[in-house]
Formats: sequence, C-alpha cells, structure tokens
Amino acid sequence: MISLTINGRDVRLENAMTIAQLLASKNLHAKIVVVEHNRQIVPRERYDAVLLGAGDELEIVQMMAGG
Amino acid sequence: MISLTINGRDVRLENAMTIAQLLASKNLHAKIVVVEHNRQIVPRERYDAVLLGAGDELEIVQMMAGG
Amino acid sequence: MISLTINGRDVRLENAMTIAQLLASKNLHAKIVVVEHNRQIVPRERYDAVLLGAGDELEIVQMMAGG
Amino acid sequence: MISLTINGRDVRLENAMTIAQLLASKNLHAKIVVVEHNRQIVPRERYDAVLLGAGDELEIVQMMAGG
Amino acid sequence: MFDLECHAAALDSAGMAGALHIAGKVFTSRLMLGTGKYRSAEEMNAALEASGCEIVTVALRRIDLDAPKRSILDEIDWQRYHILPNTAGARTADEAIRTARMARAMGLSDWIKVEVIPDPKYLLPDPVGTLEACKVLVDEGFVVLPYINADPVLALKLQEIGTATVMPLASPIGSGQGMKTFDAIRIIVEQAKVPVVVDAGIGVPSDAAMSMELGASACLVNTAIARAQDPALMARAMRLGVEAGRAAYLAGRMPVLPYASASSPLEGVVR
Amino acid sequence: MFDLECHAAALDSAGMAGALHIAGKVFTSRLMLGTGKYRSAEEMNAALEASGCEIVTVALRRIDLDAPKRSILDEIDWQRYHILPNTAGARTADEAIRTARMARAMGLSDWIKVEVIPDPKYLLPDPVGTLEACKVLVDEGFVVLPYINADPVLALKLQEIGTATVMPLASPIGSGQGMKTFDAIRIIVEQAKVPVVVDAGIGVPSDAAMSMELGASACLVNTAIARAQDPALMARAMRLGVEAGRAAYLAGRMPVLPYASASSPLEGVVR
Amino acid sequence: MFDLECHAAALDSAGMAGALHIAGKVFTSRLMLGTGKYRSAEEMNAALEASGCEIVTVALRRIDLDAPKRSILDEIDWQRYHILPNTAGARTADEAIRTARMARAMGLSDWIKVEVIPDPKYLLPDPVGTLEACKVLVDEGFVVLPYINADPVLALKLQEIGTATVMPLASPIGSGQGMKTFDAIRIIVEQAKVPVVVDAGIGVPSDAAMSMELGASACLVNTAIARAQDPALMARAMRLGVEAGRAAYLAGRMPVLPYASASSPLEGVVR
Amino acid sequence: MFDLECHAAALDSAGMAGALHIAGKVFTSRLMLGTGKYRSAEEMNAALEASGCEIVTVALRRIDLDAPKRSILDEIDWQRYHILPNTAGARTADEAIRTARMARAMGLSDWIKVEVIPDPKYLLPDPVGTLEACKVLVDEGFVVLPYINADPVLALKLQEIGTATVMPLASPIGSGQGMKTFDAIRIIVEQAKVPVVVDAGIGVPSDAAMSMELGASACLVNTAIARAQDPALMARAMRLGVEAGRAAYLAGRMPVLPYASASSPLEGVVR
Repeated sequence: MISLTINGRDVRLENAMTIAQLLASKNLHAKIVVVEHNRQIVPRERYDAVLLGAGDELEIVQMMAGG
Repeated sequence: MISLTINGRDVRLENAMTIAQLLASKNLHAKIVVVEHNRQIVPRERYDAVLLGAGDELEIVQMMAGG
Repeated sequence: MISLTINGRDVRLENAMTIAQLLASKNLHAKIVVVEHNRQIVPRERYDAVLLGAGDELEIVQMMAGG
Repeated sequence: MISLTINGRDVRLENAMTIAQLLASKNLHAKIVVVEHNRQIVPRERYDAVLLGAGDELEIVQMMAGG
Repeated sequence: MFDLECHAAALDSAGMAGALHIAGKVFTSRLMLGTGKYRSAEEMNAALEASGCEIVTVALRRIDLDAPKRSILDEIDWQRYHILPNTAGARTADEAIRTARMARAMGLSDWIKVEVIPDPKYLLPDPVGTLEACKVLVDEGFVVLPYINADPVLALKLQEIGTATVMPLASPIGSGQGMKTFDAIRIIVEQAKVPVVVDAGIGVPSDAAMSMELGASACLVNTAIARAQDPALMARAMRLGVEAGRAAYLAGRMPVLPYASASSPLEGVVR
Repeated sequence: MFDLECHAAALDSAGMAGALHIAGKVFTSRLMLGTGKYRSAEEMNAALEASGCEIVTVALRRIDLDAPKRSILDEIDWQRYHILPNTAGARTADEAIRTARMARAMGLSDWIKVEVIPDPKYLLPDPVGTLEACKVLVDEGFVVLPYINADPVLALKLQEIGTATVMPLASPIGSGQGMKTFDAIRIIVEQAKVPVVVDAGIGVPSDAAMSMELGASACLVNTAIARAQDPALMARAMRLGVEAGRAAYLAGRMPVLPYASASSPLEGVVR
Repeated sequence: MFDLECHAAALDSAGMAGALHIAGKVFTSRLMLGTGKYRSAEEMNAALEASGCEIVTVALRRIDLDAPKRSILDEIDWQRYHILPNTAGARTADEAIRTARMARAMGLSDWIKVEVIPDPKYLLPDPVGTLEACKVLVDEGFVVLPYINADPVLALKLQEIGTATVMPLASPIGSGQGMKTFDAIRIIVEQAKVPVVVDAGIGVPSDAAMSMELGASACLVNTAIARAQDPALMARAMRLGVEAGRAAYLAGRMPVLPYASASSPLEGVVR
Repeated sequence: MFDLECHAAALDSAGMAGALHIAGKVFTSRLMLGTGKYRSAEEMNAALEASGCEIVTVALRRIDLDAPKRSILDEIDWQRYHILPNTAGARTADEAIRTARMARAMGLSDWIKVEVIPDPKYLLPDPVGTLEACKVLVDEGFVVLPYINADPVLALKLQEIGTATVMPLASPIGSGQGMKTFDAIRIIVEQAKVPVVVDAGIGVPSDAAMSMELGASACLVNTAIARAQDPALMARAMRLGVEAGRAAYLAGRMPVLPYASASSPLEGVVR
C-alpha cells in the first residue's frame, strides 16, 4: 500500500506502479496530459521509467476550455 | 337631492348649497383651495354667491408636495 | 427687353421666350431640372407653353450632392 | 585651486573651504538647504566640520514650489 | 471656514458675482427644490433649510373630499419660500393651461413651471405642446418657466416668445442618471438670453456642479434629496455642489490638455 | 449661510463625520494643494487660504548657485501648512529614495509623496519602481504616500507594505481631463483600508466632488487651481466641491434608476 | 472570409434576419449614404460602391445659369441607387414644404428627408417646424423621413402622423462626435413602430455599430466617409460596422456585469 | 458584397494592410477567441468557425481522476487553430511560471498568455507579479503574451524585456462593460512596438471596433460570444466589428469637430 498525493488529494495505490501504469489504469492517453512528479515535469518518454513512491506528489493536468 | 360631479366623482347633495357652504361642510378653508365651476374658475369672493346646481361640474384643488 | 427674376437674381431677356427656350439657351436638359414659375411648379410638358413675362419669378433647380 | 562638482556642474574653488563656508559665500542659510556630500547627506551640525576636497560631488538642494 | 459673505463681496467688487434674476426678482440661491417624495414634512423642512433654497416647486391636485390631505401650504413656510407651482400631470397644452390658471387663482404667485408630459414611462416633455401652452400663458401674463428636453432649438423658440427661463432636463425625472445631456445643455447655455435652470435627473452634487460649470444659472433638485438616506445632509451637499460649480464657472477653468503637464519644475532635478 | 461647524457637529453626533486621519495626524480639510505653476506667490497664498487646505506639496530641487531662487519655504507659512515633499523628477526607485532622504533631512517632515515617473509625455508612474521605493522608505520610517496609476492590485500591495495612503490618478497630471479612471477608483476605494487620495487630472470641482462621492478620502489639486483665471476663487470652488462630494457620500445617494419616477403625485390630477 | 449570403440565409432560416422595410420598399443594406463633401465624383462613387448602400441622399439647389455645375444625377447611377432628396437649407416648415414639392417634381421619387434647420452653427433641427412640415407632406402623399433631434416624444408624434421613419441625430451634423444621444436613441427605438435611422454625427464604425446594437434599423453617414483620408475604405468600414451591430443585436448581447466573471474554470487549479 | 480579398489586395498595394505578426507567425485574423463558458462544444465550434479566428486560448487544469472530463483538445481542431494556453488560476508569479512550463510540456506550443491574478472579485492582474513571471518566461524561451491592466508604463516595461505582445484589459474579465480604459489604451498603442491585443471586458462589436480604431492590433473575446444568446452569430458580429475598426483605422478617420458642418451645399438654396 503506497500513500501519495495526486492532484492535491491523498490517494492509496495497491501496488507500486509507474506513471504509465497509473495513466493506463485511469484510461488517460499520455498525449493529452502533462505530469509533474515532485514538482518536476516528467517527459512523456520517461512515463515508463518513473516508479511512484510513498509520499510522492503528482500533478496530472490537461488542457481545458478557458479564456 | 342634487346630483353633480366633484373632482371627477358623482356626488349627491341633500340640499342646494353654495360653494362656501360646501367647503364649510368639508372643513376646507377657502384660502387654500381653488374652485372651478363648470370649467370657470370662481373668485373666492363669489363662493357665497354661486349656488350649485344639478349636473354641475366642480373641481376643488389645493397645492400638494410635488417636483 | 423683359426684366424678371431667375433664381433670386435680376435678369433681362432680349426677347420674349418660353421656359423651354430659356432652358435650351442655357444648354439645360429639361429632365434634370425643376422649374417653379411665380411659385407654381411647372410640369415639364408645359415648358413649351409657358411664356416668360416681365416681373416673373423663376426658380430653376437641380439635384446636387448633399447629405 | 580645488575642482569639484556642485549640483552637477564643474566648479573651482580658490581655497579649501568647509560646507558652512561655501554656503556663507553664496548667502545661503543652512536651515533651508540640504547638502549631500559624495552621496552622503550631511547633518547641518557638521557643515562646519566637512572640508571640501578635489573631486568631491556636492548636492545642495532646497524646497521649491511643486505639485 | 469659508465665508460666503466675504466671497460674495469679493465677487461683487470684481463685478462678476451677480445674483440670479428671474422676471425681475432677485435670488441669492441658485438651487431650487421640489417638495415631492419626502418621507415626512419634517425631513422636507430640514432639507429646505439646509439647501438654502429660495424657490420651491409644488403641484396642484384635487382634494379628496372624503379624506382630505394636508396642503403643502400647511407644511412649508410660504412666506419664506417663493412658491413655483407646476403643471405636473398635464398631458396636453390645454391641461397645462387649465392647471396654470387654477394655480394662479390660489393667489400666491403668477409663476408657473410648465410641464406637458404625455409619456408615463420616461416622463419626457412634449416640445410642441409645451411651446403651445407657453405661448398662451405668456400672453395671459404668467411668468413662465418651461420644463423641456435639452433641445437647443426649442429653448431658443421659448425664449423668443417670452418665457422667463428654460429648464432643460439632465436625464429622466427622478432617475438620478446625471448629466446625460451635457453637450446639448452646453449649447443651450451658449445661446440663452434667459436663465437656464437644469432640472430633472440630477443625482449627486457633482451633477449639479457640472451644470453650473457649464454656465447654467441654477439647478432644480427633488428626488436626489428627498430619496437620499439623509435628505438634509444631501440638501447641504447639493447646495455646496451648486456653489462650487458656480464659483468654478466664474473663476475660469484651466484648458483641458491632451497630454500631461508637470506640476513640479522640470529643471534642477538631482540625478 | 451654511454653517460648517454646525454641520460637522451634526455629523459627529451621528458618528459619521470624522476627520481625515493620516499616520496619526488629524485633518479637517480633505483638499490638499500642490504649490507649482502659480503666476505669483501672492496668487498661491490667496489660493491656499481660500482652499482651506492643511497639507501642501512641494518639490526638492538643486539651488542654482549663480542665481538662487527663493525657496517655497520663504513664500508659504510652513508653520501653518503641513508640508508634503514629493519626489517629482525621479525616474527610478533609487532616485526617488535619494530624493526622499534629502527631503527628510530638511527637518520639516518625514512624510513623502513618492513619485517614480519614467515617462515625460504622460507623466504616468511606474508601478514596479513605486512599489520598490515605497518598501525601502516604509522600512526607513517614512510616512509614505505613493502616487499611482489607478490600479487596484497595486493599491492593495502598497497598503499591505504599509503606505499611509494611496494616491491614484484621475487622469494625466496637469491635463484637467477629470475622472477618466472612475471605475478603477471605485474598486480601489472598495478595497482600501488606508485613505484614498485622488491626485492628478482634476480639472473642475465636479471632478473633485465625484471622487468624494465615490468614497475617496481626499483630493489633491494643483494645476486646476494654479492655472485658473482666478486661482483663489477656483480654490474656493474646489473646497466646496470636495465638501459637497463628502457630504453626499455621507448622506447616501439615491439609487440610479433606468426609467423615470414622477416627483409630483400621480393621483388627483385634474382632467 | 465571412459569407454574407450564407449569413443572411442562416438568419432567414431562423426567422430573425429580415430586410429593412421602408414604405413598402425592401432594402438589404442598412447603411444609407449622403453624397455631399466628396473631393471628387470618383471618390464618391468608389465609396458608394464599397458601402453596399442602396439609398443615397441628395440636395436640391438653384442652378447657376452663368456657370452651371453638373447635377449629382450626372455623377451617380440613379438607376442603381434609390434617391432620397432632402430639404437641406430650409429654415422653416414652409421652405421645407416648397423644397419637397420641387424635389418630387423631379420625377425620381416621392420620398423626402425633411430637414427644418434654423440654426447655422449646430445645424440642429426645429421640432415644431419639422412636425408641421411633415403633417403637410404626409397629407400630400410623400414618403416622409424626418431628421430630428433625439427627442422620444417628437419621434412618437411623427410616427403617429404617418412618417415612414424617424431619423434622430447622434450628434451635430458633420461633427463626427459619435453617439452623444445614446440614451435618448435607446428610448426612441424602444417606442418606435417605424424604422429608426440614426443620422448625423457618426464618425467611426463603432458609432454605427453602437446604433445598431441599440436596435436602430439603419444608419445614414456622409461626412465621416467623404472626409476620411480613404473614403472608399471608410465606406467599407462603415458597412462592416453596421453589419456587426445588426448581427450583435440579433445575436442577443451578454448582460453587463458590475464585477468580473472568470473565463477559465475555477476548480482544478494547480497549486 | 464586400470582397475581403480585393480589399486586402487594395490595401497591400497601398502598403497599408499587412497581416498581424506575432513572434514570427503571420495571422490574417485579428480576432482571438477564448474557449471558456460555452454551453456546448457544438456552440463553441460554431462560434470559432464564424469568428474566423486563428488563435484560441485554453487553460490548464488538473484532471479529476474519478470523473475525467474531456480535454478541450478533444473538442477543437487543434491542427487548425493556434493554441494559446493561459496561466489562469495563478495568483503569483511562481504559480504562473509553473503553469506555463506544464503548458509547454504539452508539446503544442511555446506560447503562453501570462495571467497573474490575486483578486477573485474583479480578476485584475498583478503588475509586479506579471512582470516578474514574464522576465523568467522570456528567458526560458517562451513566446510571452501578458494580460495586464491598461497601464502604459507597465506595457513599456514588458515590451522592453521581450514580451511578444501586451494584452491590456478594456474592463474587468467577463463583465462586458466595454472600453472603460479607452484613454489608457490609446497611450499604450501610441508607445507600443509590439502588437497590442485588447483583452477582457469587450461586450459588443462596437467595443471591438473602438479598440481597433484606436490602433490596437487585435482583440481577444470570450464571454461576450460564449454568453450571447446566439454565440455563432455574435462571433460573426465580433469578426465584422474587428474588421470594421481595422479598416477605419487604415482609412484615417475625419477629425472630431466641436460644431456642426453642413453636408449639403450652403449656396443656391431656394428662398
């Protein structure tokens, strides 16, 4: 059980997983999101490489309608 | 019984009366009103002289607050 | 010699002439003018018929640029 | 002969003098001026003590009408 | 504090001040007040007092014989204030003329503020009916003060037939929208030979001041005072606004510049 | 005539009036005057007198040693007026800070009106340089009154760092264009915890009245008075305008209505 | 580019568009042009073309018999444009009536733009004379389009006697001051049963757009185009401005809010 | 109808037209659209289409992992429109910088509309924080388009540090109050060496036209279109308004006159 913060909310993951795995589990396409991991933007090609750990802070954002 | 119109309303008077008598019966001071009798303004000194008749049209007006 | 007023100015004509003759002498086409003779508008078909007399007042107007 | 800058202009003084002496020579009352000597404001009680030297920068200012 | 008497004296000695003259009467106040819409007679009288006004407007209405209301004449000191009856309620020239004649028969005044207003929503006056009523009333010897839209041509026509003033509106009666007709009133003032009294729509003292700065001779205010939270204090405010604008007009304003112009000297800056 | 002392008393008893408080000092006048651009010292002093002002602004300038001009301090009674030196001429924060320090060394006051103005054409202040200078000067114990464009966010930042007032402009300095920044000043007033002094661009008393009606605490006027044809009379006019606007603010204005609303009763019309 | 035909089609299918109807004639353009003050006939024709206008105004003038000028009818294609003669120059109702009759006798049109203008400085129309002239001309069968000050009561009177439109002014003729009468025109439109054509004072396309946004049916422009540096381009600009304003009127504008309202979502912000 | 291609050609031959250049990119449309607040994606796309815009703004927001919403990129054709992400939601320079970096990481664009807005009620931008964020982002190679209050000095500072445009507001975001900052924007345009894009507060096409008549390079509109009753039609209206204003700017407007100037000849009147 891993506790971390995603988009400002506490989240528990059953298993350790990479960013890519997290996105896949949520049906999110890598191409339309940007991910910040502990305040560092993660290049898309590294989504497979970054394993999420306890206490991590993650931001997953997308473009929304706005003015 | 005399039917006449005062200030746009039908009014019945028991007895024939002068303008002065009408005003007195309503506790109105001659000094603060103006009376029009059948479209003619009646000078105050003639209030005693004008007897109201059936079908007469009377307007009794005073100054009111206004802008 | 006939003295008359055309467009507010005193004018002398050598000979008696009709409105049509006057217009022709000035190279004015009947179609683009309106003529008022002694304050009466003259229909175009009567330009031939109206003979100008001494003391007449004539207005000859046209459309001009305006706002 | 001492060359220095007063109020942005090059000035030559015949003799070495203090700020107090300079002001006196120009008929300026200490009370209505402020003096900056080499970018340091000089307290009035020290006008007697500060000797002007070659290359010094002096600002002598007063209050003027303004908005 | 600012001594108005000294002020007036100073102005007089400069030949500039001058009081307000209407039909041979002389007034030192340039603020007229309407008497409508006050919450109480006490509030009204406090406002009249605080305003310094000398002319007040009143309306003429039928007495309800079953439940007579007190006349405005029972509530204000009509020895102190010059009464200006209006023809409010009249929709046509004929109705205005009839009302004017009744008002004069009251015996207080032969002045009449002519209002001919066919429209109940914006209460805008009828130029044609107003001119017609004024012609008749001037001929009958009334001192006529017509309430008009801010129409410079109409204002000229009225002064030509002999009205004592013209009273153009700033914006719709009782709206408090202020000087919407600024440009037209400027033209009316420029052409006027009779006093121009800005009437209707004034909401705050800056509106009144603006009228006077333009060269208007006086302002008439009602709703903005009667419906303020503190009518007496607003009456004072209006008085000050009118006096401010009048003084500014006499003092001659600076020109408006497209750019800035420094207030402090440009030379001698320490750098 | 209108008795201002009674007026103030009445207001005080209502707990409404209150004087202007800046950095612990109390002022009864809400009109400040600049001293620049007068045609003569006599005209200036007459205007100061007529304005009723208690605070006057002055600039700091180099003395021309070859031809010294009289200091403003020789021309006004600086025992009577509270002197507010400005940093006019400063184009950067550093220049403003330097000027402020020299001004304080004069020994009259630790108040400073901060002006950081890089642009000579419109004389508009630099928001970033002004904030920077104010931070330093507040830390050095000055009472800081910053001159700013009518930017509500900047005004908030300044009051947060401890300036004694904010002084937003109505329109470019010396232009007389009036209340071009009306809407922004309304927001500044709404958010302000320090006095808002409308400065620059006021051309006529209606502009000053409008500022005060919005809830500004005071106005600063220079060119409009100095360049009027009759400065003393215009000074009086401005005083009246400020008082009018303040009184109106306290009195609570009527709401603005989209339509008209009759001043005379609707019922009882003779027809 | 924006396809106006598609646009019109879309509007029609929504039942909203509708053309401009005046006295039984149908116009697709809502911009009318005056023909005065152009530097040359070429510039005028280029401007008429670029404007897309269908109605043009002309004046009636005496021919100088010694040096006849070309008639405007020699310069424009009067088969293409609907000619609207005006009574410009008339100072009284009688002069306007006389001019109207002569204009009709030209045989081109029984339309007449009635102008009764006594004042040469501001060229403001006479409400009483205009109404009088219109009464006579309507009775004589003219299609009458009166030029008026923005007086809602007068506008109502004119439509009641049968004028085909009302043509209130935005500001003085040829001044380019724009929509000074904004509020009054709003009221006129609200009350109108005939097309409201805003005439006089329009200086730039935003003025024309503003008129149409208010709900005016059309605009008449002369000086702003004739005296632009590039009249044909300004004519196009005015055309676009009129179309923009009309489309906005049909599209239903957002309400004006006293505060701000974010365009981007408030939730989900990264912090 | 008006042929824009011909128009552009004519302008080009005169060397006047020119497209809008921002950071090396060339745009033929001078209207940018925000994508917020539409009732549906269909209405938004219809409006984008009708507006002719080439640049659209979008925001960056956290995905709600429990209930993901569709990205705007699923709804608009981002091959067709140039995407301009904004930093809306950022209250400080740091937050804006962070948002900008994330936006660039999306891989669509290195353009960023910088918004630093501490205040939720009027949504006015922070001049100091905006300048600070822009400095960092310009250094990091972004194409920076800062949203600012209409402060001419700030606008100059921003162009000096290398922003690609300045985007002054007309009035508070989403308020539809129109060109409240008219005078300040005129000064900004006069001093600008980069395109001036008027952003926020535009309510109707006349506001957009007015911006362009002043010489602004473009307008950005969101709420006025999204919240119109018919967004697509209002988008067309805004397009026409922008084109009208731009054409008028190029055509050179007539001078504004204080008086009237007759459109019809003065001589030759029949009397």
